[in-house]
Amino acid sequence: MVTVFTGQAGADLDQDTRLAIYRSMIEIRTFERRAHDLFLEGLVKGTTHLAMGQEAVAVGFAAAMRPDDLTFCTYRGHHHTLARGASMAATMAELLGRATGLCGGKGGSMHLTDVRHGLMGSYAIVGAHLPIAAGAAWAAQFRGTGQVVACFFGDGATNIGAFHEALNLAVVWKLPVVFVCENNLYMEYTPIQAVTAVEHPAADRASAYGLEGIVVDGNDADEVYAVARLTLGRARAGQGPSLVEAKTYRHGGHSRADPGTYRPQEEVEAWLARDPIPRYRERLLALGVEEAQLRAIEEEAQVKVERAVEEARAAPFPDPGAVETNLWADGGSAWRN
Amino acid sequence: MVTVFTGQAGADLDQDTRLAIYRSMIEIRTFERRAHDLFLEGLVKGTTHLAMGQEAVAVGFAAAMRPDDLTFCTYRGHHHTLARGASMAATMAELLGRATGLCGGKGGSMHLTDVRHGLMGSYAIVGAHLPIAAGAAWAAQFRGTGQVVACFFGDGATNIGAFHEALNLAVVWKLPVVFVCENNLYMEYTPIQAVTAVEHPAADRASAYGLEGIVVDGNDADEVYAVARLTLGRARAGQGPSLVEAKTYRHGGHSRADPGTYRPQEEVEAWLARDPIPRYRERLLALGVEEAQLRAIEEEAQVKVERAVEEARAAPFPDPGAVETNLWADGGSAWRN
Amino acid sequence: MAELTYREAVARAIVQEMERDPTVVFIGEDVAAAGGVFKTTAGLLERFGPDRVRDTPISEQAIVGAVMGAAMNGLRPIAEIMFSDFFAVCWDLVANQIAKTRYMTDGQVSLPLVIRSANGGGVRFGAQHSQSVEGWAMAIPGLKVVCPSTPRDVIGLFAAAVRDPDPVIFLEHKALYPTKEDVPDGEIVDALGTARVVRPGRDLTVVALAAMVPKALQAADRLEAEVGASAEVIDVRSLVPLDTRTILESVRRTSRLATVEESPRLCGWGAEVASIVAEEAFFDLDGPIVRVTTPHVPLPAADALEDAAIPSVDRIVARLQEALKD
Amino acid sequence: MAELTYREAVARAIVQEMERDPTVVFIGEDVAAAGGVFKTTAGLLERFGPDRVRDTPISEQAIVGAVMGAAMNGLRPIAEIMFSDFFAVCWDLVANQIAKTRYMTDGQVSLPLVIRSANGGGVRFGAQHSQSVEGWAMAIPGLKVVCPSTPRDVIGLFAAAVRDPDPVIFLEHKALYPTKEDVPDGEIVDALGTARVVRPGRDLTVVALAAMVPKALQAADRLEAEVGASAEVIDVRSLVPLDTRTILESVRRTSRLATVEESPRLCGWGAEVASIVAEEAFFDLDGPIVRVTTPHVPLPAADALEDAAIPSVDRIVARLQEALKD
Ligand SMILES: Cc1ncc(C[n+]2csc(CCOP(=O)(O)OP(=O)(O)O)c2C)c(N)n1
Ligand SMILES: Cc1ncc(C[n+]2csc(CCOP(=O)(O)OP(=O)(O)O)c2C)c(N)n1
Ligand SMILES: [Mg+2]
Ligand SMILES: [Mg+2]
Repeated sequence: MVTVFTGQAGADLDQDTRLAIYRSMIEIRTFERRAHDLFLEGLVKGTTHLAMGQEAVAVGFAAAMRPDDLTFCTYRGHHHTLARGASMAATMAELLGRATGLCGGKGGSMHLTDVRHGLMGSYAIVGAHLPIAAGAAWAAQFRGTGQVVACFFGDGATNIGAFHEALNLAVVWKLPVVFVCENNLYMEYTPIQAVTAVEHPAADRASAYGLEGIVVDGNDADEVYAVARLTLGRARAGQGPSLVEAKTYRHGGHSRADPGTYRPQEEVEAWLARDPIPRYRERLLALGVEEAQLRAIEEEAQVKVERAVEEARAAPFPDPGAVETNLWADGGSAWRN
Repeated sequence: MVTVFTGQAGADLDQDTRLAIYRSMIEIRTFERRAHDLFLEGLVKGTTHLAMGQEAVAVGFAAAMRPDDLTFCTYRGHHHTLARGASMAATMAELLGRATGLCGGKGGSMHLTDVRHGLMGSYAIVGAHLPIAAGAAWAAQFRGTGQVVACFFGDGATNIGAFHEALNLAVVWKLPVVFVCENNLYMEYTPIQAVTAVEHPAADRASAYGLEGIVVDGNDADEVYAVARLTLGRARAGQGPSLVEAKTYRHGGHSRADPGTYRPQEEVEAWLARDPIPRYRERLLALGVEEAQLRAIEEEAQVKVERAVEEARAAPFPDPGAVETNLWADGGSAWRN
Repeated sequence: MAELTYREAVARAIVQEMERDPTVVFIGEDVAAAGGVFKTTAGLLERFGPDRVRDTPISEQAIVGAVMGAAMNGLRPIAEIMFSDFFAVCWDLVANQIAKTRYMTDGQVSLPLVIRSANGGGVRFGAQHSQSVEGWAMAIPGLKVVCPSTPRDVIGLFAAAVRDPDPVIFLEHKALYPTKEDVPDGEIVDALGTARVVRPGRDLTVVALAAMVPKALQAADRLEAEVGASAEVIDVRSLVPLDTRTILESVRRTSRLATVEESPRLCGWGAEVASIVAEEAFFDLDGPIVRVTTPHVPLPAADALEDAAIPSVDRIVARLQEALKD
Repeated sequence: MAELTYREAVARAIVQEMERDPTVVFIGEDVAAAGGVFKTTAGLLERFGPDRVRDTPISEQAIVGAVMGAAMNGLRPIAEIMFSDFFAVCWDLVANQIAKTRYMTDGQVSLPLVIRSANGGGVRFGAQHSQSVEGWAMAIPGLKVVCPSTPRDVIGLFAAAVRDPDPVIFLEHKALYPTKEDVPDGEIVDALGTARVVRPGRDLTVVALAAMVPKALQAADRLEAEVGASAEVIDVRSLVPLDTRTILESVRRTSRLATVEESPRLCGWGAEVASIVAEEAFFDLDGPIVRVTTPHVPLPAADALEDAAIPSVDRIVARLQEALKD
């Protein structure tokens, strides 16, 4: 049994919050567009996983979180990283493998981390961070910090063992953690439907842990914000974990290498028509926000991203000696005397 | 949603089958009693996990299986091993670490295996054999052998990742496998309730895989036989896997080391009162079987077990050279030339 | 003869074995419809159909468990673990179940299966997608471990792995996928447990594996040019079984040994080779045994850092000269 | 001074650290109400309550993930993995997450945690409950690895592990649990990365770990009695960090090295030690480096077989004589 969540689109949302949400979504989208250009220029090496189309999930949650709340996400984590307030320049620098990157270039696109903003890591092994997020929530509970942990993962992660173990433990220990499945219908190239025993990969599993199955429109930032308020609030009130399935879609391929051709054209178009950003823009206009104000936000985002790109491109490459630093807390990596 | 199974106690059971079931349960019980004495004598080394009280699950299923069907079980596997027809002497010899043991002494009590009787292994890492059983079922499906795989595991195994992965794959591939949880209420010393998010550790998870939640009285061999007939039949007919939760109880501790004192006395007594063997005996008498016939079966079991013990005790210890045999198919263990 | 990439060689090897033996089946994540994330398995689904080539959920324990169970019941399955780092999520099935079952059952259960995976670094994928895990597998009794360095070896050693009655961990090096060589047409079958002398030499034996083989060869050429020392380079190819005969025979001639390993320093395969030589050819040795490895750290993502971590030709040349010390 | 078993030392060590630091918490399977399946944690629940001492489901990934996450958020957690063989079911969390996170985040995330586990064979538990996995952990950059051989070292090294700011894999040898020694009262804190010379000697350096230390000592005495050779025995204690200084200093004096390892042959910790000595002390060596290990097979269950597999004093003595060859 699954509850399709409709929080009558965040009735309690004031306009400043809505504008902040819009600004954040625009900044993320603009950032990722530029990041994509930079791959094509060969400036970003390795791989990267864009979240274009999924911004509303990250921004809706981030808007409802407390500064000291913690976020755990995946290799597809640019949106969460920026939504929680990480420096755009340092994030871009990490993609470009520069010394000024969030992780000094050691992490790369798949491992963006910014502890000062509660970003406890982007994890690149599917499912691994669910039990880790539960552990961070356990520490919050034990220490009485009032923090809540938000843990984001994909639909594909619902079929791996760590998902099962983490959900069960979180419920048994009544931990303040919200598990959020960004169901974008695909794993890498394979549809989640082709390899999953149930229709809703996350929500249909909730009852296996005594949880309510919640499905939310992940392309509506207000809906996401409302479900975030509800579930974060429950967790903070000591009512334990929640499992939320946010239906969304990635506009591009799985990763830089992937044109995404395995997806039916109609499907892609239908979802592009539900792009969370234009949708939100229309809603703001309908709510009486000035076109000019929105355009200003969009131009400011452009400028901010360009500055970040310039700063990142101007940044130095890491010193080769950095290879042997920060394995241990003493700053080094010695394994012998 | 959970269906408590009551197959009106195997209406279709003829008396010969019932007597065979009784004989098998008695033999297993007698065997394990003797095995326990032999530990106390220090003749069985290491550890062992008795199934006293859980015989009906193994025997009820074995009675409904085809000779070429496959069984996968755990370190608590004496009952399944004997129920499928493994040699009692060779089983006892394995416990005693003799050359004539089922595994030449290499496996021990936790790894009883007898491929000729479809016993594909006793697995001592919780949960590991569920995906393996699914794989054996996949081969049966692919080759069209008509075999069905029965995979037995404990309540504690329902909280480990491999359980989740195996169930999902088995359903997605519609594999001919029946997963049977022997819920004896405890893991080693910890009650399953204390660490599980739902009441029925297996049955309440069934819906997460689109399966029906089935609970059966694991202390009633006829009920088990009936559910085995049903689920094995479905699997053989190409209708895919089932998940069965058999409620039962181990009379002793978890393993040889454990007195089982953590269990409330009333609970133990209540379950001893539901001992599957006396219960079945009464049913047979009620169905008109002669007391003398039952006594004969019991005496024959005694004799058979004593012979097996004698044979095992007389058997030679393995040659130390066997340490380096049968790692590879060539019979040896060479890793270099 | 046709020029083939290492990447194309994988598909050709799988086709060769699936054509030959109808009990060979192949499963993994995105391997069927998508042809693999490294495009190593393109065309297999079309050719052999969904019964023999299957996409799986992201469930490595289920994937590896499935091939183990299938191997017990009459198939010769092949599993793909997309990146070798993911062996960690199914290590119990690999190290505790597959590796030990034949032994624990005293030979009752045969497990003719292959698990192939993309191993190694150099492509800026970061610490969780770049590991060299050959040492993890080599340390587990009951696993055979193969690491080809050329397209031709990919085919021949893969065929040998599929035909082997025991479980084989087949590690393709992802940085080698684009490399090419001319490969003869027709069936190619090689033998496990055989190293190859890829460059004869007199003064020093250099033992290398996978992506370190071409680097060791370049280093050997530079060594010859720069200091006039002649290095013999051996491609180990197979860690289990290990061709100690070829290695020992070479060291007895050259009296010196260096290993070139991509994996982090501690307990790498080269340590095992060094310890064998230090016992069995000790009195033939004229100088210290030198190991060139990645420092004992995870692999960083940034190209500037990854290039500084993995043994470079410069670093190999410098270290080989230390092996020439008297 | 009180006589303490290795088993009792574990509980005393945990109590010492939990008394000292209220952020130290402890979780595992059957560790609380039942006091542990090896009875190493008896009394902890009564003493520290259910918030600090917790039973878990059979979910090793959740256990290890939980301590990792807790360590990120202000606690100093201790996890028990009941048998070290079960590291295989949570290896991703240990090897890919815990070990790599500080490095991948360039030092942003600290993971002050300890995972303790019962390691090793000799108690007839068979292939899946008897492994020596110290080499698995040693091969992973980012893990510290400690293997005490005495009750006193259990306490001192455990305290050092809990106080260490980095993740430590603490491997107790299950065959040593019943062993006893007199241990001083009061706080005991030792240092990681320090080996100990447990028997001085002149002719040969013997490096051993955990349950192999007492066997190496017996073998050394017999060697002295039987062939008059004086072996120096070093208890390595800590594999990462590794006290190479103590080992190299000893080998430079004795000119010979043997390792005694319980783990199967390939890529054991002794191979690493041998390769270090074969490079850095090569010109001091007078004879072959000898490794005594379990053959490269899983451990069999039967006592007759297990005793033939694990290095025995007889086998050690015989092999040490090969190390004395000229
Ligand atoms: C354990 C593991 N298996 C496989 C992979 C390779 N992989 C990376 S992303 C991915 C698809 C994940 O799909 P999903 O969870 O839906 O997340 P999405 O990429 O759609 O955001 C896979 C299979 C991995 N990183 N970890
Ligand atoms: C992965 C793993 N974790 C822990 C153990 C140790 N262990 C052995 S049996 C057991 C309890 C299992 O309980 P359950 O599944 O209910 O089976 P039962 O013993 O009751 O038959 C545990 C924790 C193990 N063998 N494997
Ligand atoms: Mg997805
Ligand atoms: Mg149980």
